[in-house]
Amino acid sequence: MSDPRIIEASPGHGAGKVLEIDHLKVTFATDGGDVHAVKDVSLDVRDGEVLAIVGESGSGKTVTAKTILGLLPETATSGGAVLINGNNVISVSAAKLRQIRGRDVAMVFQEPSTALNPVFTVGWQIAEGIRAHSGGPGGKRATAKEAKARAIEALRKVGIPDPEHRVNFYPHQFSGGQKQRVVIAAALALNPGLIVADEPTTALDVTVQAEILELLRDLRDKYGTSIVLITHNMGVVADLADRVVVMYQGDVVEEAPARVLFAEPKEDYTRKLLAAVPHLGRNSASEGLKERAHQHSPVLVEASNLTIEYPGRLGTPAFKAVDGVSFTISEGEVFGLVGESGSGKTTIGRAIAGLNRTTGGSLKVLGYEMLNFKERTFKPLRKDIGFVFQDPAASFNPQLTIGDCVAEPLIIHTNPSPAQARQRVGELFESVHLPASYADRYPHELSGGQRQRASLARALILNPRLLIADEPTSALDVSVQAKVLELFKEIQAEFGFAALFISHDLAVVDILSQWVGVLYKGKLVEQGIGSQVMGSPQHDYTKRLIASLPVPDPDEQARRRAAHRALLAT
Amino acid sequence: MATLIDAPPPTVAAPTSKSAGGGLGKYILVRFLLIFPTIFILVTLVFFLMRITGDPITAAQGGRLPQEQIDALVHQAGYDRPLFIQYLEYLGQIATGNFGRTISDGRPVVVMLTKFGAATLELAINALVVALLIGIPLGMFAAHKRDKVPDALLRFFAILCYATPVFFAGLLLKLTFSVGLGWFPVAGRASTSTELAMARLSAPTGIYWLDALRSSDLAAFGDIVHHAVLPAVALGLLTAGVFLRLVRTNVIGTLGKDYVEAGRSRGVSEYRLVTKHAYKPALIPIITVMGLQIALLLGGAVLTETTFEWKGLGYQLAQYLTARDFVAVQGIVMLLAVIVAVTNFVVDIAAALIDPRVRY
Amino acid sequence: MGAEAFTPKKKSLWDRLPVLSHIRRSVGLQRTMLLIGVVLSAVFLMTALFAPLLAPYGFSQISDDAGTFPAQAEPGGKHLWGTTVGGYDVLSRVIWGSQTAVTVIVVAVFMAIFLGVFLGLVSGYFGGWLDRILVVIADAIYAFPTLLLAIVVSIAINKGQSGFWGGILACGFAITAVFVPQYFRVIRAETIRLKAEPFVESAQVVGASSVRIIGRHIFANATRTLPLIFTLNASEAILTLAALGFLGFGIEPSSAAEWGFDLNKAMSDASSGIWWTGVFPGTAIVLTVLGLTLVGESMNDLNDPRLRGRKRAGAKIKAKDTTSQKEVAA
Amino acid sequence: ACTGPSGGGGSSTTPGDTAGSTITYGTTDKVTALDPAGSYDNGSFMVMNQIYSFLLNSKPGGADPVPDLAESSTFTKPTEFTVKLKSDLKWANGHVLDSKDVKFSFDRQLKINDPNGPAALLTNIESIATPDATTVVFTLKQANDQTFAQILQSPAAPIVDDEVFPADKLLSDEEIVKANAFYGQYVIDSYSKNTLVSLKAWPEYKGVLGKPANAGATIKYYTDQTNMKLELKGGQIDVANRSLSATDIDDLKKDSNVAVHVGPGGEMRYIVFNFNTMPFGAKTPEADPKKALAVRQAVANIVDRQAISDQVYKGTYLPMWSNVPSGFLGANESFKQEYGDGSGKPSLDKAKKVMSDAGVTGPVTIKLQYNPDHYGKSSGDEYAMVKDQLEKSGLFKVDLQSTEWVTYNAASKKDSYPVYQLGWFPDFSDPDNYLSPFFPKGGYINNHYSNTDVETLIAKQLVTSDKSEREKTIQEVQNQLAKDISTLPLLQGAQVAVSGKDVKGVESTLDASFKFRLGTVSK
Ligand SMILES: Nc1ncnc2c1ncn2[C@@H]1O[C@H](COP(=O)(O)OP(=O)(O)OP(=O)(O)O)[C@@H](O)[C@H]1O
Ligand SMILES: Nc1ncnc2c1ncn2[C@@H]1O[C@H](COP(=O)(O)OP(=O)(O)OP(=O)(O)O)[C@@H](O)[C@H]1O
Ligand SMILES: [Mg+2]
Ligand SMILES: [Mg+2]
Ligand code: NI
Repeated sequence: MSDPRIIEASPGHGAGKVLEIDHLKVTFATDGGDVHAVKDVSLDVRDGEVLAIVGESGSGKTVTAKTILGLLPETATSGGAVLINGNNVISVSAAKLRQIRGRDVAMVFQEPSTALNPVFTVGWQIAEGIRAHSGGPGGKRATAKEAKARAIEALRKVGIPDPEHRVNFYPHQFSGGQKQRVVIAAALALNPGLIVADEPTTALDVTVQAEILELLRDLRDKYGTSIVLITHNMGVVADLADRVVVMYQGDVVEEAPARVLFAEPKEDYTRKLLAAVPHLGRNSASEGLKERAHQHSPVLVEASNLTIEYPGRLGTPAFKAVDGVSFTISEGEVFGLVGESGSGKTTIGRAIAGLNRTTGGSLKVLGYEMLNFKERTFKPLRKDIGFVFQDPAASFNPQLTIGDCVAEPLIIHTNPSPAQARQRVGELFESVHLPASYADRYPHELSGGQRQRASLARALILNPRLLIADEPTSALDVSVQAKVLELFKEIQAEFGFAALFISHDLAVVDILSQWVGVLYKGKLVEQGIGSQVMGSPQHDYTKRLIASLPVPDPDEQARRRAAHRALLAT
Repeated sequence: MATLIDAPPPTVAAPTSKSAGGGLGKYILVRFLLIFPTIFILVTLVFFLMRITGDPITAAQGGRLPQEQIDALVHQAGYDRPLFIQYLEYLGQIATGNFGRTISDGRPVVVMLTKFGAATLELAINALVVALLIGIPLGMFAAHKRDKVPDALLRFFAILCYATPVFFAGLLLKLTFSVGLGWFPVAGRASTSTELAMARLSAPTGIYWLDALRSSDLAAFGDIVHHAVLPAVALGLLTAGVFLRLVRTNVIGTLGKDYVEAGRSRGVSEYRLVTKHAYKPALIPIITVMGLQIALLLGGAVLTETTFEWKGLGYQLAQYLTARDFVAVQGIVMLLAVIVAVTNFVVDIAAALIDPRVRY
Repeated sequence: MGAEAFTPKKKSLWDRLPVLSHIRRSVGLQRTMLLIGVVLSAVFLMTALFAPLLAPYGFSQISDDAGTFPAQAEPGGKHLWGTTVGGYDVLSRVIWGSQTAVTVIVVAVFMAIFLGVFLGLVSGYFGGWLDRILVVIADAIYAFPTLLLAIVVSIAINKGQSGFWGGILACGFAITAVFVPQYFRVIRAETIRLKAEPFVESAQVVGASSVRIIGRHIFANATRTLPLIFTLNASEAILTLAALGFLGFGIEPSSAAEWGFDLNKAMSDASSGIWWTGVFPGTAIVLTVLGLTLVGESMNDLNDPRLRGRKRAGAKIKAKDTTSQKEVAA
Repeated sequence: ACTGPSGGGGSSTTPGDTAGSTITYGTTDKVTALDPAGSYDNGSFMVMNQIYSFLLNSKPGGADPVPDLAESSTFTKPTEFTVKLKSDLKWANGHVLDSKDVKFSFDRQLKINDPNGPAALLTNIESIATPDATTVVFTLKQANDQTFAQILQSPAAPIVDDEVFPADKLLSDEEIVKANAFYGQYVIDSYSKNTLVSLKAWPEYKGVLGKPANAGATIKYYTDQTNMKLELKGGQIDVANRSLSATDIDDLKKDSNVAVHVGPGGEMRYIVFNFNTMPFGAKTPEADPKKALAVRQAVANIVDRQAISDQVYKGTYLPMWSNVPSGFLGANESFKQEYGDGSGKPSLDKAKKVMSDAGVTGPVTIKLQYNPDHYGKSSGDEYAMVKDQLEKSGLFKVDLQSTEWVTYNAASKKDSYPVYQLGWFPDFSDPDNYLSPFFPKGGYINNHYSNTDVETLIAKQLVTSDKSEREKTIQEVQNQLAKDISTLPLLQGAQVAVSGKDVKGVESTLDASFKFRLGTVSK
């Protein structure tokens, strides 16, 4: 296996360039006029190099990536040049473009589950790419058999066990990480010199992400494949990239070798971006705590041996999403709940808010036993509970103004006069740093960050004692996330509510919560003071989780990777 | 008819890979059991609707007999008893498999159903073939040429197919191709001699072309096909328009999916993307909605059957309705309900089976 | 502080009107189709509205001061589109027929919307046994051949007389019976989808009552597709009405002018070389349905990001992706 | 035209032919049942006339009953009608046909009394005796029934095989065909109900109709008139009868390849006045018999039958001037003399006069009902014209409504309709069939008309054996009815059959018996 020295070694990897983008410009025609998605991008990718493109949402990363394969929709017009092995993708004929695709450059998509056709076997899908090219011996089209053999070969390369057998599987028979491997295998099938990977790990859990990153690194090392890695995760960049291009609103703002960029960013924008990235172990809310804060305050939520099941469909056994979980949340405390996708975080949050039924154990919320939940008896307590949803866009009724939405809890519980309501909404808008005039706007007229602020305002309008926030920032860009997190912290200090803060991002949880619980497959495997859990995890799973999390610092990440390998080896 | 509105998903969602083994079997069972309430509801509905509207005796003899005599006959037949009692009696009969005889023309209901059912089935199959042959390729082509002139023309054609009432289309076809050009016969399922030959067969299926093939009577087969063309086209076009749109919409939908983009990124040709990569996943919703079209087809059959002298269920139903022959009407409704329910059942299962996610 | 008024500054009415906003959003061929549809539908509506002014004669008029109209007169002269076997003026009947069609559409579709939306909201939101029963019933009716159902219902209702309103109501109810399950299904599906939307859940968390949630949050959102369904069903209503008339279960010529009925009467004319009695009402049906369907379909396509013309807004891409993923998962 | 290899069914021959060609007959009527006890309609009776025989039957060309299976028949006592059968008759299946079959056939009709059956026609039979194998004695309830001979050739009277038919329930068509229980010009060769029936001539037939002029016949059933017309034009069928639309017939008249034959018809269309609920009727708030009569008379004066016949029916229905259609014994033109200008044209002046004489002022509103589906598709047009004629007079405002048959029927008998349309198709060819069912109390129309004079006269003519005296009585009834206007006769149908040019003999069967006998047709 290779060692973590690659980052230094990479720039010298080879002189040849597999890709050159020269003053690329892409414009989309839309109802609202032209959108200049990419304004002026020039970059090149050398043999065997991993080039990362970073930037916030909408900065033009995906458009750039699609341009490389000539996959832009017909509404796009592009200028400049994209040269692959001497062919300008922008101007070549459709037939030629088809030859280039797959053979010279291949693509790995963000969401492996949608990038694979659910009704064809993975072998067939890989073979389609092979058979589309006169890739067989002597320039002939490969026969079905040859194509399949090569598909098996490709599957083997990406580490799918038992590829001869699995080649006939359908996508749904693979796990998420395996699916992404299959997608990569399909990209590798014709040994292209360049792979464009657009957010290849964003849809995956951190532990799986670590594996895929490892695989990509291997490919580069073993086969010398160049990779364009598009991501907004600075940790991933630190982990894998040799060189980094930072994009902002369709322009390249900075380009530098990875280490250089992290160590001494030149541009303001880059600096801001880096500063916004949460970094595990820095900025911890529980910094220096020795024992649980607020232990002596009254307990607001008490779960003991809590079990929550989802009824099975058509007589299949019920699915236990939460399995014997016990914890407490005291007044004023921020309880951070982390865990991978599907571990049951949301289920717990919703149960506390009375949106899900509990099926076993006990869950007391503000003294109310949720096991025999009745909407009518629980309703008076609702004014003491606030809820912030993950997707701020979806949590507002598109037909109502933000002001109406925010005022709704107030109207339901206190029946105020319109003037009182307006007054109160105004106050809250001030607390969440929103201009009061925004109350008249409709949800879609606000940005994502603003919407989440409004969502926070709605949750707080009745001065609740308990706030449940389910991944309130995961839909937001890092820079926006940073601001919202800061706001949350500030408001929590001001209002002093207890909070259940749910996130899959350890670093984010650590920033906000003094007490952290780690959920794994419905079980609370570990809980403790944030910094202690993060710093010296006890449970194996927690250890793995923390080791898999790439930190936005190439040097540190290289060290962690080594440690991670060691951990996995044991 | 909901022909142009995309059907919401079936009531019982198809099992996904997440449910444990045996889910498919259970799914099929539950889906199958759902057939019964459907039939029960329709039969009940029709029973009461029919019975509040009059009795077959008044329908037949009203123009002839004084009211007292009619009342006596009605009483004798027991049609003046409380409806609910008659309903229970009817259910009892059905449960024992006794469907009785039609009131207005004295045929055993089962015989009537098999005879006319076969005719309607033949018409529906013919029309379905036409609809599939026209709808699917053109739908794919339209999706491929999306927003270009051929697409617009095809969509226009599809809507026109749908907008033209079957009977109007039938009339135009008949006037053009049989009265005007003389290419096709005016009406009927076969010419007299073939009809006679069919009537003489010992164990006919009632589906003429099948019977002709079975008795290897090629002349008759030719004659039957010749007669089948216009009705099949008239009824088929209606559905073809719906199919065209359905295929187009769904293929466009899947063409926008990442996996098609992924295929494209590997250099797969556009033609193959449309006909394979996008088409097969689109097939699942297409098939589901096509199943619902069987109802449209049967409804259209009523109109086509009259226009083309095709003696099938639809036409008979209209006749029996006028005669208030509720025994016959209920028999037909029940058969239609069974056909529709079974088709939808088969279609749902087929759709579930095409989806590899439910295989184990 | 936040003392500004809450008066919602909605988008101007002009921007929100269903069809108009669609025209503005459409491009190229899609716009052409939509415009053709709008023009045809407008002609249809205008004809219905101004029938008394446009029609040279009454719908059941067979004579004027100059005497009885000739039977089956060829187009031209006093009778631009000729006369029928009963001496009716074809042009007048076609014009008056639009009025009948509009009335039936309005009666049928509104009754269906009212019932279907109500049942759909309740059934979808509360679920449980009521929901299951309603779904099975609706599915049964939905699957049954529309026309046959319409016939049975029209016979059941037509009991009394078939004057203008009698006939219209019979047809209207028959069509309603057919449409209710459709609206029910659409609204129910939409309600179930919306019920899981965070904004509805956020209302639940806040303690809003069911009535408030249904009324304030779900209703307006669930019924957004109604204009679309309306146009599509309107065309279906016309076809069903025509088919009923064609089979002789419709409205008599002395009560109202009805295209399907006239077409039925024209069947034997057509084979006798008398083309005008059938072609005009038939074409009226085709064009009207064509127009309404074009409008409905175009609206459908414009509402559906997958089907929208190539010109789409970039900002919506994210939202689009999440919805399509939801579809996959469903 | 059908160009298929086996097209042109008209000329194809069925197996087992003896001589001559077969003919194809098209109709839109339907068969309810081949069992005489289970059907009472034109479609079924048409087939029965080919395959069954009667004691008495009429020869093509007239309606007078002559012996068919009988050798002779006569009133042996006023209440005793004795029929002597021909001897050595055998059914097509070989069973003996004798007096037992005859008694069986009538007893069975009465016993089964099927809702679809014609048993109501046999109410005058008290009992039947069979002294020997060739003698049948009918004992009647009412003496000297002048219609009884007619009844013996009516739909209630086909003789059936007592060894095949059950005595107390109906036999299905398939079983009848299988049992070959026929005695007629034809036997059924292949039977596909209401689709295609193929008949072949039966050489053993000894009835009054004689040997058919063809070797066999095919009856083709249509659901749509236009298709029948097109196939007739295309030569797929030789004769089309019952029913072609007026437009079709008009068009066919212009076609030189076909011939349109018209014969007398007994079908009638009339307007009923409900004496209780019509304007000024007995149960209305402004009840006044005089005014009510004036309204009826005004209507009678205004209605222009000829215009309706010409415009709507193109001559396929003719004006009807009395309650007994022309062509029947004693039929006169009482309404023509009494109303209008005397020559059949309407008279507005007379209408205005009767109204003002009776003191009726201002337009009277009439609720006029018709049925759109039972009496042919043209009823709508017919009543649109009636309405138009009445309203143009300025004397009436007409509220025209239509209702589907079953409801219409029930409602009309329950006094729901003040003025409404009805039609009648005779059960047998006798003037009494237009009088007894209608005007005596308790009759079929139940419109609260009652006139004892009329009732006496009707009862009298029924039992008057002297023909000329009966004729006079019938004319008296008609004159009285024209004065009272219980019903207003409008139109009388004609029998229309259309055949290919090379087809002979159609004319001779379009007679007042209203029986279409395929045996007269040949080509
Ligand atoms: N098909 C399109 N039509 C119109 N505008 C588009 C289209 N695709 C992308 N855009 C616009 O182009 C700009 C760049 O989009 P792009 O998808 O490249 O962003 P990104 O950097 O990949 O963002 P993210 O991190 O959210 O994936 C955005 O403003 C987007 O709205
Ligand atoms: N309505 C439901 N019916 C059945 N199973 C469900 C339902 N909702 C969630 N689950 C299952 O319960 C488990 C826990 O889900 P939950 O949403 O709580 O996970 P999570 O930790 O919030 O994951 P994520 O990070 O993806 O949001 C998952 O396996 C999920 O598939
Ligand atoms: Mg992107
Ligand atoms: Mg979650
Ligand atoms: Ni439908």
